[in-house]
Amino acid sequence: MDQHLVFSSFPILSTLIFLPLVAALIMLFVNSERYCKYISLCFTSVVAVLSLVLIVGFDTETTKFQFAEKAVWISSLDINYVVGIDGISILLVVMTALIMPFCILASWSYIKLRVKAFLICLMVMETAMIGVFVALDFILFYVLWEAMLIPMYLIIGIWGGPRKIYASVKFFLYTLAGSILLLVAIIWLYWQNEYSFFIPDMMWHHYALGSQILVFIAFFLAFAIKVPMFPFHTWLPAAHVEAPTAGSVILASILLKMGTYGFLRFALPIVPDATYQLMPFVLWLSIAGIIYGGFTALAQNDMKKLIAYSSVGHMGFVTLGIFILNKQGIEGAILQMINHGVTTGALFLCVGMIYERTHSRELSMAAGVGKYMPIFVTFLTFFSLASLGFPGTNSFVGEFMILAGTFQFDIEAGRFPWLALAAIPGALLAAAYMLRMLQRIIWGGVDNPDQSWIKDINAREIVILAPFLFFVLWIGLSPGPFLDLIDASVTDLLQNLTMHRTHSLSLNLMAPY
Amino acid sequence: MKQLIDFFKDHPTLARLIFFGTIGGVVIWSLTTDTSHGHSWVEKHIPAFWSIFGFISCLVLIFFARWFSDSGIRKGDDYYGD
Amino acid sequence: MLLFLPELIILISALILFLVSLGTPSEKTLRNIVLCLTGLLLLVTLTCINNKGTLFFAAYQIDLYSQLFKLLIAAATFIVIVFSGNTPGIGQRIRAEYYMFLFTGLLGLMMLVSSVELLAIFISLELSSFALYIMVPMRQSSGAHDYHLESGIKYLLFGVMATGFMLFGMSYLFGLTGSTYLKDIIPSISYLYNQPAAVTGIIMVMAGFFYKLGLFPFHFWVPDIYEGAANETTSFVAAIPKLAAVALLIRLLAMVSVDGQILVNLLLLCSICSMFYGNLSALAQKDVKRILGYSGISHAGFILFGLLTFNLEGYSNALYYTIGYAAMTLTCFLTICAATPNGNNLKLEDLKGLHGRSPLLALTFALGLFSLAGIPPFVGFTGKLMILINAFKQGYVVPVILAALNTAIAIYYYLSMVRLAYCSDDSKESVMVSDGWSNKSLALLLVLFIITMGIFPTWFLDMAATVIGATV
Amino acid sequence: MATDCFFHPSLILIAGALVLPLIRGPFLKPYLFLIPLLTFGQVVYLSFSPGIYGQVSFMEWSLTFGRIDNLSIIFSIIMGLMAIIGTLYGLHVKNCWQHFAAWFYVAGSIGAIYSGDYLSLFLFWEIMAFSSTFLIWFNRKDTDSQAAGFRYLLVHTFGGLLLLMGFVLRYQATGSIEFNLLDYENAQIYTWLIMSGLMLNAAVIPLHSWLPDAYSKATITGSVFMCAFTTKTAVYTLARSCAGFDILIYLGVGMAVIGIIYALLENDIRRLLGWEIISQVGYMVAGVGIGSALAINGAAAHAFAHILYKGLLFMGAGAVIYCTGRSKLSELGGLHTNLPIILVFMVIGGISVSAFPFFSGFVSKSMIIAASFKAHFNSVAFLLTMVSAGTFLVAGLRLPALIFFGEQKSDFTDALPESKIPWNMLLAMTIASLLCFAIGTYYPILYSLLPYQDISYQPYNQYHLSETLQILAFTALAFFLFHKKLTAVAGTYLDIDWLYRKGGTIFQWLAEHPVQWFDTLWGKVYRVVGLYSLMTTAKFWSWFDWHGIDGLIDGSARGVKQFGTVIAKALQRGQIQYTISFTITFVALILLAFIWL
Repeated sequence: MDQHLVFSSFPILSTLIFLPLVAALIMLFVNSERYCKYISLCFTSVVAVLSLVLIVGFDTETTKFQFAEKAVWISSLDINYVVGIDGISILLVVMTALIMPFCILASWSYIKLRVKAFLICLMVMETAMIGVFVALDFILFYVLWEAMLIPMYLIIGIWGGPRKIYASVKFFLYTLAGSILLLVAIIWLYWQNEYSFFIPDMMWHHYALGSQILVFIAFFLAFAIKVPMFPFHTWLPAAHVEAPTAGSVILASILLKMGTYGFLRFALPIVPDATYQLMPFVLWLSIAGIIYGGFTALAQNDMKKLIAYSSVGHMGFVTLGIFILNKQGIEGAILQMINHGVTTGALFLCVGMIYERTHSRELSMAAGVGKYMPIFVTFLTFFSLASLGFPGTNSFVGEFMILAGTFQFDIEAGRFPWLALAAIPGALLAAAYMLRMLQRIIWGGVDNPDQSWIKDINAREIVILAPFLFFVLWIGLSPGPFLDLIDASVTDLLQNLTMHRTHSLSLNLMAPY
Repeated sequence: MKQLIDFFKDHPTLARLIFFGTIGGVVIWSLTTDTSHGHSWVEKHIPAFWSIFGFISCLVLIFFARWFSDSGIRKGDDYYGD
Repeated sequence: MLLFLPELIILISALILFLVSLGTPSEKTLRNIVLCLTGLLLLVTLTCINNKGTLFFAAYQIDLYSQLFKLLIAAATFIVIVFSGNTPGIGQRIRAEYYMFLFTGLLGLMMLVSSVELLAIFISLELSSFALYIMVPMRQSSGAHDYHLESGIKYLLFGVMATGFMLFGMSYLFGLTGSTYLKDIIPSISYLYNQPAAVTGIIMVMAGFFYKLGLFPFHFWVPDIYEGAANETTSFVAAIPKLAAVALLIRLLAMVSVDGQILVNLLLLCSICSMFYGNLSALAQKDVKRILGYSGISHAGFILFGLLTFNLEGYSNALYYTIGYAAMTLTCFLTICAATPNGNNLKLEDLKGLHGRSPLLALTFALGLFSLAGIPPFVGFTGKLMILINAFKQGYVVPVILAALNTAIAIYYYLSMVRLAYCSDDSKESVMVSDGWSNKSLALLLVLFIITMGIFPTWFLDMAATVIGATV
Repeated sequence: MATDCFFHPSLILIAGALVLPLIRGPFLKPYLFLIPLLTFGQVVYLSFSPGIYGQVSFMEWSLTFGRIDNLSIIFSIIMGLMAIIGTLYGLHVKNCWQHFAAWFYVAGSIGAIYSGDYLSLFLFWEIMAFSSTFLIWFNRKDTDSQAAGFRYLLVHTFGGLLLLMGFVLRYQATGSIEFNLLDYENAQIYTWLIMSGLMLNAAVIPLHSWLPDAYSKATITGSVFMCAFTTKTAVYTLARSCAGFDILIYLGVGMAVIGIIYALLENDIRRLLGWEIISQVGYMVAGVGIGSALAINGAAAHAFAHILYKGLLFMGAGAVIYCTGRSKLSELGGLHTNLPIILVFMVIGGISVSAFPFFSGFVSKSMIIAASFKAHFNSVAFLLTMVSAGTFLVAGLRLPALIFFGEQKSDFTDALPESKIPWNMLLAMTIASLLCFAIGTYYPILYSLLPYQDISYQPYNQYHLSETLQILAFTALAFFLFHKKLTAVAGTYLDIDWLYRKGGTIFQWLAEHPVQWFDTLWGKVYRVVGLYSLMTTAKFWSWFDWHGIDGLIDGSARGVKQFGTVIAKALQRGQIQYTISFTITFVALILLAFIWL
């Protein structure tokens, strides 16, 4: 086990995981809602700052898991508390840590009822989310993966919109149903690997192709629902629309990434042959998702729904990038995961700000607020352009890398680049629905509702949005530093993938399962 | 200068005399020139070749230009409709 | 004498309560007496935990295994007594008698876990059953429903039928092996697997325990009795007899080894059917107790599934799961009892807005339900995980997948209860919730227990393994 | 004399131009004088130390901003000189933006001459095009100047695009952006593209017609700048990259002939001079086409001389227009009494261009003709000689005759007297005249600057003098005999620009009628088919999402629930007789299953 890990002298990952939990415990005994807000803000900020230590101390040369920690958990089953990060997870961990303080700030005045409980839910969420990205023991992963559902369920169910019950139950059932088979797959892998749940141990084994395909299907159901990939996406619009702003941001920015993270971390290394076998289906589903998401987003009048469907399209790009299995594609996909987190998170924050003022998410109600909210629409414009992949913004870099990778994939396979061409209408549709929304919000039509009473965003809200804009432009103009972090791990992943593919195919293609 | 021009204007015969005298002088001088430096056969063998050439050139240019102008190339002043 | 001390205490308690029932004790006096007696019982079982020995011509075995179960039974009873408060579901007049029968039933269950001989098993089982037959209809009639009498009859008839099966099976076993002692039966029966009579005998003996545990196909009484009996009685029935039944089932399953593949398959079928039956039927229910009844059926299926691996790990997992199940069920019933101070049944819509009326109870209820649903990091998840892992090791791939599917189905009705407790704000009639300090602290204790057991299962598993290893 | 520290003279002009708007009052004129002088000084200073300077690497390319060799030295010096004269001529102009544009224009020209690669060449090329456009636009007096400016800009943008395409293609093919002699033997499409781009600026036929059009519309001072820089810079670039391209000889001769024919007809002074530029540049282009050392020397020398005398002529013409407000020959005439000094300058310019002995044209033009004889292009030589006769006919005789002699065709009472002409204009013309004379007389000044120093050429020999004098004399004779044929007739003379001027109206008609119709139709189609169907498709998928996919999933969930209800209802009837019977049935089934299995 230890050959995969680089231990650190200070248990920084555990600190990141458990600090929010400590905050939640402290808040249990604090009665003042105001103090609760400050406590949670304070703790999440500390976590955010601490997460930057990971970036500073990250070794971009090694492909091992860094900042690792290990402790025995359930000895009889060899379940351990093992955590560590590599190039694939580091950006996600840092993004999670950085976004949380803004979620709390965004809820500062949005949440009026039972603030303390809300904040506790957020804290528990943070623990689980960071934990999912750093867990190296499959049971630990699964526990945190599922445990996340409860606070998220409560966030949507208690503080959500009018159809919150439907949305929250749907969210819960959908994602849980997806992951049930994941558990079976985990146990199967445990059984196959001499009773070890250690994730790196499970990778690059030459399981029989038939079993690999079954495991892949289990993985796929769990992760595709989480991503969400077409046609497993219908929980997303419901959940997004009803969730409070912070919930939407967490859903869009972090929870969706867990699906794609799962593909990268588990599906590719553990069942490489099945990945190669089933790759075409996943790719075409991704394409379908890109186009389908674009079309449905275009038809929405509810801003949150629009952004939710756009997420389906954007995440389609990410899965496309992952499953073309080349370097550009995967690096683009990882970058796009971050990009989507930043831009879509910011867009949800923007919609939340409108909602706080007009108490409606309808486009028609928000039509023409640009006149009264110039600062706000400036931000909104940037984020919308970023979302549609305008050159110079972060999504452009990611989508470009993915499309370039797709072209390369087609060309290397020696055929006409159908796949890449098929993805392009999605990019056009993205421009269509984003600009449609932007046009409505900024100018509206002739029959705009009277909005002269609306005030532009205040300093707190600017403080929330500005860092997002900073990252939009930073990644858009100079993605190099981000790519450096992930490069070694992705290269290693692909090397292993090609190496183990040839072996196992020749050995196991005929093996019965 | 003005006076000089007016003087010649008043004495056109004198002006003409000087003009043709100069031309005659140039032609006569040309007959004395060594044409062996000429580039082509015509220069070497036709006396006062460049005089003839110059005169014919001018005629060609002038009449071609006139013909060209009258052939329809000349349009009204506001042809392009200022 | 010391070996029999816990049972003796119960006997004495029952006598005391009989004497009390002759007078007209005040509500408070009676409650204090009962609390004292149960507390005493708990203490005594705790001190007797290391007793070892046999009684009644070796028909009654006292070892760590039995003492542990006795401790669990005593603890669960204590919890039920505490949270049932002044038992509003039972008429003031007959409350003392009710407690007397409760202790009698308890005596039967305590004896059951120690019995290693067929007749002793039969007697203790009947003792516990008869007490419960009487307890079920002892509900205070409130006019709104008269199910309690009907369900009492149902319980009785059903129990009699199950007992009939069991007696029949016992006679088979005795006929085949010539002994009523388990320690004699088990070695001799292993040569007789090809004889239908032996298998029939085993199955029929097990029927009695299936009945106690509420396993398919002896489960039909469960929802009706859960719904019909008083909340306190249901809490008792839901948790405590199951502990005893599992204890005996583990002893009995030693009769069935893996060699009896057909028998195993049949049991597996029962277990899977229980899960599906329980979970699917629960989807359609409106009464919380009834839902929990159905959920109990499916959980019983899970416990059996754990037992069917026939190894030490499987038994200890099943034991772990049973303890966890008892804790989770009690957590839920605590909420039910607290939320119905008038002793009525709890309808689903009564849960509306619970989080506003009593945040702590709502949280307890939600966590208990999530745990039952098998969401990490609670004991329900860990227990299921252990059982599934172990089953996988035995190669039960398809049953594992079916069990996993069941988890997904079950989520819905658990979640719908949480949903009502949390997500609906409007509660038309707000029933008062009695959350005194005892309930609050008990709730916290149970939640902590569920979480601790879920996150740190090692100690519990080791203990279960040690205990069972010493016996089987 | 090493110049380790290369300072680009264009930077002086650009910096000077940028500071210019801040300069006010009494400092303005000295400043206007100082900057071109500094530039010229820097150019001369650099010419002492040829070499490659100012190499900058930009992305993957290495740019060269300072290639100083024999060819670029002569051109840069005359550009610097002309900058001084031109600025001096325009010193009285109040609008500082004119100077601003002019200086940028000159900076572009010098920059282009110094560039050693296509990328920086293109940069300066475009600076020239854009800044010179402003010199046309600043002419507020002529209403057509705006349109002319746009035409000029469009044509030059087109030329720039040709050049850009050319060198990009060349970069793709060869991987080099070096600006050097192109390979004529293996000419590729990019060779022709580059050549066409350069030719457009040199006003080579058929890409010439922008020149008379634009130069006649520019401001008075602007046209003085324009006549010098664009075409001569282009000649330099052609000499650099297309020397020895045969096709240029024929194009050059064609330019010379057509230019002079139009000049013979033209009515507008500056258009006439513009046509004459085309004619004269034709010599240079032909020289470049011949490509021999003598021919290149000739082209360079002629460019040098040409800038001066043509500048002088434009300055003179500008002075006439300045005073009279008229630019049509048909409206002028008999001005020798009003503007005698201008007459002198114009005549000096005219006889310079006509290659009178002792004037600058004589020492430069003959070099090209001699080169063509030497290269055995005899017909070329004869045609060029013929054009030289025509040049005298036009610039030496027709132009002065029609402006200064004959009848006064208009009333000039409102015209400014000569004394009102600003001193700086006169000074500039004086300097230019003196230089014309100086070069013609002390020709070694010019010859020492020529690119190929090992070629000796002696213009002043008896034969050449006699030849020139004969031609001039008989040209004068012909003019004397046929001057009636050369009177100015008011009118517009059609040219290639008809294609895009008249063609423009056709295009506009096309745009207004069929295209607009199509556009409207397309708009409708877009709205109906595109937008409507797009939104309908979108709405359909949205509907499908809720009712199809979501319905399926919710439906399956509901189905499971329904199934549960059925089970509960069927089996869990709550009646003891049924339940017991069910139990027994199940037990029996299990036992039977066991027995049968």
